[in-house]
Amino acid sequence: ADLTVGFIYVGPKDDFGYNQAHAEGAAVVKGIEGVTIVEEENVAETVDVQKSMESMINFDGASLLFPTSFGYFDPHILTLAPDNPDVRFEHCGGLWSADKHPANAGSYFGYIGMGQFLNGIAAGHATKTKKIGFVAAKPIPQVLININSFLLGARSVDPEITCQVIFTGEWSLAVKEAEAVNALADQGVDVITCHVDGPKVVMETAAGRDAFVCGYHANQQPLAGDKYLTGAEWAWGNVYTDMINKTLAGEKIDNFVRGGLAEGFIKMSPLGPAVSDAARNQFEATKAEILKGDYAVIKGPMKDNKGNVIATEGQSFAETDVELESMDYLVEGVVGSTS
Amino acid sequence: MSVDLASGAGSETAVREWLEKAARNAEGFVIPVGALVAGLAVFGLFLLFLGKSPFDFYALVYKAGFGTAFSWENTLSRTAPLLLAALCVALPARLGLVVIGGEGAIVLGGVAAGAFAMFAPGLPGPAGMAGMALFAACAGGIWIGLVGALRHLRGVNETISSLLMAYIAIAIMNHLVEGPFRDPASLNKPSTAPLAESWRIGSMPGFDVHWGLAVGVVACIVSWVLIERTSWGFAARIAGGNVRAAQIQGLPVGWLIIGFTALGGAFAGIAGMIEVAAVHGSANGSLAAGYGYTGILIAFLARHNPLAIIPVAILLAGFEASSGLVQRRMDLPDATVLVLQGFVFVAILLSDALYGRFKLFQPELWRRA
Amino acid sequence: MTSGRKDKAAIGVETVGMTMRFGAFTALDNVSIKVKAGSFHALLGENGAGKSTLVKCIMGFYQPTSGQVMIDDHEVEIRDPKTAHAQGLGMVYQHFTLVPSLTAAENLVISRSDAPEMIDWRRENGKLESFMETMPFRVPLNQPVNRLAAGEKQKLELLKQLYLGRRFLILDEPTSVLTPSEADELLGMVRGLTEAGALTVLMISHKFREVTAFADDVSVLRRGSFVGGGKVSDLDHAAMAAMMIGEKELQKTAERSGTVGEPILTVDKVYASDRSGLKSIRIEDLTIRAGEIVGIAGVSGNGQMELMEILAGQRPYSAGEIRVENEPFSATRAEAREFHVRYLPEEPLRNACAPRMSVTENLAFRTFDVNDAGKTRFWIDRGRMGEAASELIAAFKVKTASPASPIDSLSGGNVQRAVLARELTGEVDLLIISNPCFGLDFSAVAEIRARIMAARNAGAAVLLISEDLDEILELSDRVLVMSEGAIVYQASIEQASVVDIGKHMAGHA
Amino acid sequence: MNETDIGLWGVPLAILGGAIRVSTPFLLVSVGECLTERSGRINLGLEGTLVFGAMSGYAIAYQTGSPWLGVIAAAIAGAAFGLAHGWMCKLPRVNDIAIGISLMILGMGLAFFFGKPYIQPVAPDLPSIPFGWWSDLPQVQAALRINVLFLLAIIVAILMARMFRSTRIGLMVRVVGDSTDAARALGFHPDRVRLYSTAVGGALAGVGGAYLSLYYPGSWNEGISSGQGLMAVALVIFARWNPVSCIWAALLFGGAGALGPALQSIGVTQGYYLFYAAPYVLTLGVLIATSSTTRDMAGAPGALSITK
Ligand SMILES: Nc1ncnc2c1ncn2[C@@H]1O[C@H](COP(=O)(O)OP(=O)(O)OP(=O)(O)O)[C@@H](O)[C@H]1O
Ligand SMILES: Nc1ncnc2c1ncn2[C@@H]1O[C@H](COP(=O)(O)OP(=O)(O)OP(=O)(O)O)[C@@H](O)[C@H]1O
Ligand SMILES: [Mg+2]
Ligand SMILES: [Mg+2]
Repeated sequence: ADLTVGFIYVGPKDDFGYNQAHAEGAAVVKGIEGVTIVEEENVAETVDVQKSMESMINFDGASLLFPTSFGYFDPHILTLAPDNPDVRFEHCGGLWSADKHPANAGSYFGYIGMGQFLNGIAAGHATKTKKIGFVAAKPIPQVLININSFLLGARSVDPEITCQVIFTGEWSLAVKEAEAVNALADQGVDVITCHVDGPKVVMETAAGRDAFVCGYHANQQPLAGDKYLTGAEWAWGNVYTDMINKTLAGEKIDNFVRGGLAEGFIKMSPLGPAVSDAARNQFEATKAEILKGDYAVIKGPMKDNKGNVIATEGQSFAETDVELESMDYLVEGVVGSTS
Repeated sequence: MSVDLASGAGSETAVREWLEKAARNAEGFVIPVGALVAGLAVFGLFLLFLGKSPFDFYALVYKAGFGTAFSWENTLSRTAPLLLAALCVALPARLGLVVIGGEGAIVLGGVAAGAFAMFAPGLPGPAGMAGMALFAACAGGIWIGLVGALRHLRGVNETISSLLMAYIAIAIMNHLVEGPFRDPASLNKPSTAPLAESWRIGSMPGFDVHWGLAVGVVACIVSWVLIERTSWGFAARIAGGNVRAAQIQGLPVGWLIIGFTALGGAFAGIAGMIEVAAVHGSANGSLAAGYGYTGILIAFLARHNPLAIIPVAILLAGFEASSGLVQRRMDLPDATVLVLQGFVFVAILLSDALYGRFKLFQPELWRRA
Repeated sequence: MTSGRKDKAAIGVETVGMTMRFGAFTALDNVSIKVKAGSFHALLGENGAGKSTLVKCIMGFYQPTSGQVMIDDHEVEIRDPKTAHAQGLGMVYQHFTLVPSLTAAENLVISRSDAPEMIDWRRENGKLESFMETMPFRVPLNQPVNRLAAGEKQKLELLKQLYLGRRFLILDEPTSVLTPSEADELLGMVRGLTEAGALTVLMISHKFREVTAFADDVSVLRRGSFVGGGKVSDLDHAAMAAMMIGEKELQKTAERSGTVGEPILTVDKVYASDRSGLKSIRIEDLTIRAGEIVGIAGVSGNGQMELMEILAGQRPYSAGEIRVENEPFSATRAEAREFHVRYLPEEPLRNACAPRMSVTENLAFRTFDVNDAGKTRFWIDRGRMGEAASELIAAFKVKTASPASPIDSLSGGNVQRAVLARELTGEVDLLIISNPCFGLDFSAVAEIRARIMAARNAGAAVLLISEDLDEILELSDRVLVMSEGAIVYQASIEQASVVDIGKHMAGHA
Repeated sequence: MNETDIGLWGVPLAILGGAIRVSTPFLLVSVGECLTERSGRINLGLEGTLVFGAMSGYAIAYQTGSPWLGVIAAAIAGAAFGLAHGWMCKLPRVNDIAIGISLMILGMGLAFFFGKPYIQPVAPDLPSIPFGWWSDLPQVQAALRINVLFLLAIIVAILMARMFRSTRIGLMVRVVGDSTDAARALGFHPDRVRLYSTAVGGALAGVGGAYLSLYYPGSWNEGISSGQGLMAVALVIFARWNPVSCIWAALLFGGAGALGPALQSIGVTQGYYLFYAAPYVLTLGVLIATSSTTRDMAGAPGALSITK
């Protein structure tokens, strides 16, 4: 049974970031016997993506689609799925729910907040000014969870640490990202990470300002050299291999797939030379904890940075908690606001 | 040029008249089409040079853009917003204004439609659609009308002000959909509240292209009639031809400028509303998809003739529709279609230089024949 | 200045069998004229006779279809204007060729073919000053040319040619924008240079008075052919006119008739600023009655253009009131239609036409939005537009290849006719005119003046702004002089004295 | 670590540093376009030229290991686009605005097409001069780490202003830009002058692109330009066709662009989209304040299609 699988990316496949992570995953599954991979990059979250998906279905006979950008889900996948019952739409990052969404659509995502937590630990040890920084695109849950995890990781080293966040407003905006890094560095921030589609500019600019960096999406060590502490990377190859093998075997893919470090959905970049032994020990120990599962970063007592209680004493939100996927706060210690 | 040859075949003068008329009309058709072919040929050489087969390439472009029913649906779906975006350039151009900020009107039109849905939910479908269209047209119309007003009242160059205002409009749109107008349920893609199903614009019967296409075509026809057949359009052409002459004729130049810019902006605003109601289902950042900028090119290629906008927009949309297949089948980057467009547009615009160069098209030749 | 002839002597120029075709149209047909070294030669001809074409061939702007230019009896090939300049040929054009945004000094320096790569302005200004010392008149050197009045620009054009050391100068209607005394001064000076043997002049002119007063010889073109010429002293005005127009009959200026009626236009204490924003326009009191022509004389650049713009609603004014037939008037289309107000601005192609629109469409500017009953209409009627245009083209003898041609392909005179045709049909109560005959030949001038007079006799109030004093004296019932943005002199035509007018125009009264 | 904590002072400093960092491409493009427009042409395609310059500069710098060769390559590529624009626009009836827009598409298309293999590699950066050596504050040092191209752009702008005033070539460009007929009457070749002016304008835009990819932000990707080329064309009108004013316009625009990130870095994050619109709002405001209907637009080249 031959299977044609389509991948659609919102930006270039080699952006050192979000799209590259997915494209690397697609490259892994290219080798599977009987599977044809078709790819399209730079597809906007408009009617474009609907037509790209239809085109893959009509012209290439694709029956499994991975439209990878957040914005592809609602309304684009939701428009097409009912009309193409024989095609499986697997979307990255969405919140598929059985009562609202078609059965031939599904969503998968990884608990990369854990990776940012580990980044935070490395950052907490590396910072001298006790100020770390985060360059973010937009204040959406997936970003907020990363920012919060990054700070909480650092605070697990030293509760004095604060994290300054700058929103650029766009997923890919090179000059503004560079300006954000410079503004952070001017404020004395000395460890920086980010959540934008292509972290290349942030990494290079931050390293140029002599700040340490933590990677995101993919391994950016070649961009920052010794300044690279570690990074939270996607490991989509595992996820895609699994889903495709299931399809080939005629099994059903779960509609709602989640996984973290333990499940091999995400991984950490190798620690850089600047990471101290103390940091390394705490990093590895925490990683081991996380690998056991059900690790909670948000746990009481905890307030957001406006003083509202987000978790009472004893309350904790494990990584698997779906509630986290609608996060709308920044925790205490993050300088910035969600709007 | 659908003249019945048979009826005049008997008399020689009829043939001559026909030839004369054909010659008069053919130039404006043959030259751009010839240029299109030339542009395609040049791009073919470019591909050959890169070791790719131009024949495969054009076969794919044809297949993906125009070859099947799905291809036409693909092309025409992309055409819809472009028609209205191009009018936002073509209408002010009749007054001699170069407005390049239609994108701003599109995004604000979309936001206005989304906002209307937020503030007046529960209206029946048709009323909802009409309300959204009205809001969107007002938002776009006021925005670009402001460009015209600044031009008229303060002498602010409309090209630069419209460009600046497009950036400002996008910032406002982002601010609103991620701030005050955000539906809290829209998690990772901040948007306004989703439209009720009855407010959504659906497909035309038997054809998976939404009604926005029909709206765009009608808007082009209405614009053409307005410019060519009404006294307002005539007055606008005078003002576009020479402001001083229009002023000395007592024509309300200011109102014409404001009116035509506002009308162009209203069309662009409706394009935004259609994107919301037919494609996205709510207003969000994806409204800034660059249709406004593509519209500039279309309007210039169509020489600001609203009817010519229709085929030009279809051609352009067809190219874009083929982008994916070309990427997948020929292992060419997605930018290939951008390069193709560049070559073709340059060729078509260059062909302006050829008008009047060919004896074949001079009616006198055929009169004497 | 690369020519071998380094001496400062005038040169003679001759055209031999010059023929120029534009497509099927023959603009020049085997024209041979001879301009002797050191002479002042006049070239006459009706509008479109081919004068400009001939001199453009001499200057290398056009390559003649056949024919030859001889300089001092040597054949020379003039490929482009540069070659002509190198031979010492220069031209002052009917339209200004100065660069508007450059200062006078910059215009002068850049026009030199040996302009230095690096310009040392201190040195150049010094040299320019000393050159100006030797000239009979001067212009401000450090003002951008677009701030200069038309008269000053024309002087600068001439100064430029002299500064460039030209020894054969073509003047294409050089005095159209000058006052008579300025013209006399200028031409007198030019004549002096020819008499001194330093300069040869070929002047295109429609003014017989100037030809008689200053020229030695004359050549006449008609429809592209040379039809005669000779020594000016041997020819009188009638003979020259006969050569120019052939058998045609001249339109006579109509007699004055009718009586002066009610005030039509009153301008009361209207103040505005001028185009540069530096000076102000102050019209204290201006009244024009039905059946009279009020002429406003003045050197250009003294606010006449702005007055026209104020009356036409193109320039806002800060105070005062304009009334027509005793109603407030703000020059809207509806008001202009109701009160039958018509405008004839100067340079009609620039001010009253849409150059790229067709003659038919331009002729319809005033009426496209009304139907036969005078009610406004929304839909335009292209059929009626075409018919009306054909009638007007025939009635006013507008020469055009086709009514569908763009109006900018017409000659200046025919554009003027087309605009007159548009504005003078129907009932006219108030006619506001500026320089209606600028650059037109005398038969066209006579025809246009007759039409203006006819409008007056039919009871129209006419405001005539003109830089041509002869025109004002010929047409007006009352003469006003404008200077420095205000009306400084007023007299009925019987009482007006040319001396007083001149003094007030010159600004020292 | 308090000695490096400058708190609120970070904002003006970030604006200063941002103005210098961000303004350079605006400055290079607008000074080049200033020359082009002064000659009577408008080249709206500079966005495409800029992007192609960024790509070609990056590619050559990567291939050769020398960022300077990259800058030269970008200049040559930009000049080629300028020549193409200039050559096409001299054909009769060809519209310079429309050609500009289609060349923008072509330039971006070619840059993306040939630029794919260079998104990943890391090319050497252009060097900068540490004018902040006198200060102990790393922030000041960073703000005053000034790239050579910025200085070059300032020098070019000043020289160009001088050229317009007191060289034959400068006057010739102004003549051609003011009145085609007058230029012909003076024996100049307007098309040729415009061709070269457009080529030089294109070359400067190409260098502006190289600044983006080789210095700041210093990498090549398809989103490297966020409309700098288009905005720079607008800034020329804003600067009233005066090269020296282009410097102020570009600095103002760049500085205003740094406001948003700087304010967020000190915790002012509410409504950040609106801060990001600051450069556009500011430019528009100044434009409205300085325009007038009754006065002529000072400095507008008479032969420029867009101001007619
Ligand atoms: N470039 C051209 N193309 C076509 N016809 C032309 C061109 N230039 C001149 N003509 C024709 O040649 C004829 C002579 O024109 P020319 O300008 O020489 O007249 P003129 O004697 O200078 O008239 P005027 O007194 O009005 O200045 C005109 O009738 C005109 O139609
Ligand atoms: N593009 C064109 N196509 C055809 N004919 C043209 C074109 N441009 C100019 N002409 C002709 O060239 C002639 C010269 O134009 P110009 O404006 O100098 O008129 P003119 O000779 O000065 O006539 P007038 O004295 O009536 O103003 C005109 O008669 C006009 O018909
Ligand atoms: Mg003439
Ligand atoms: Mg004339």
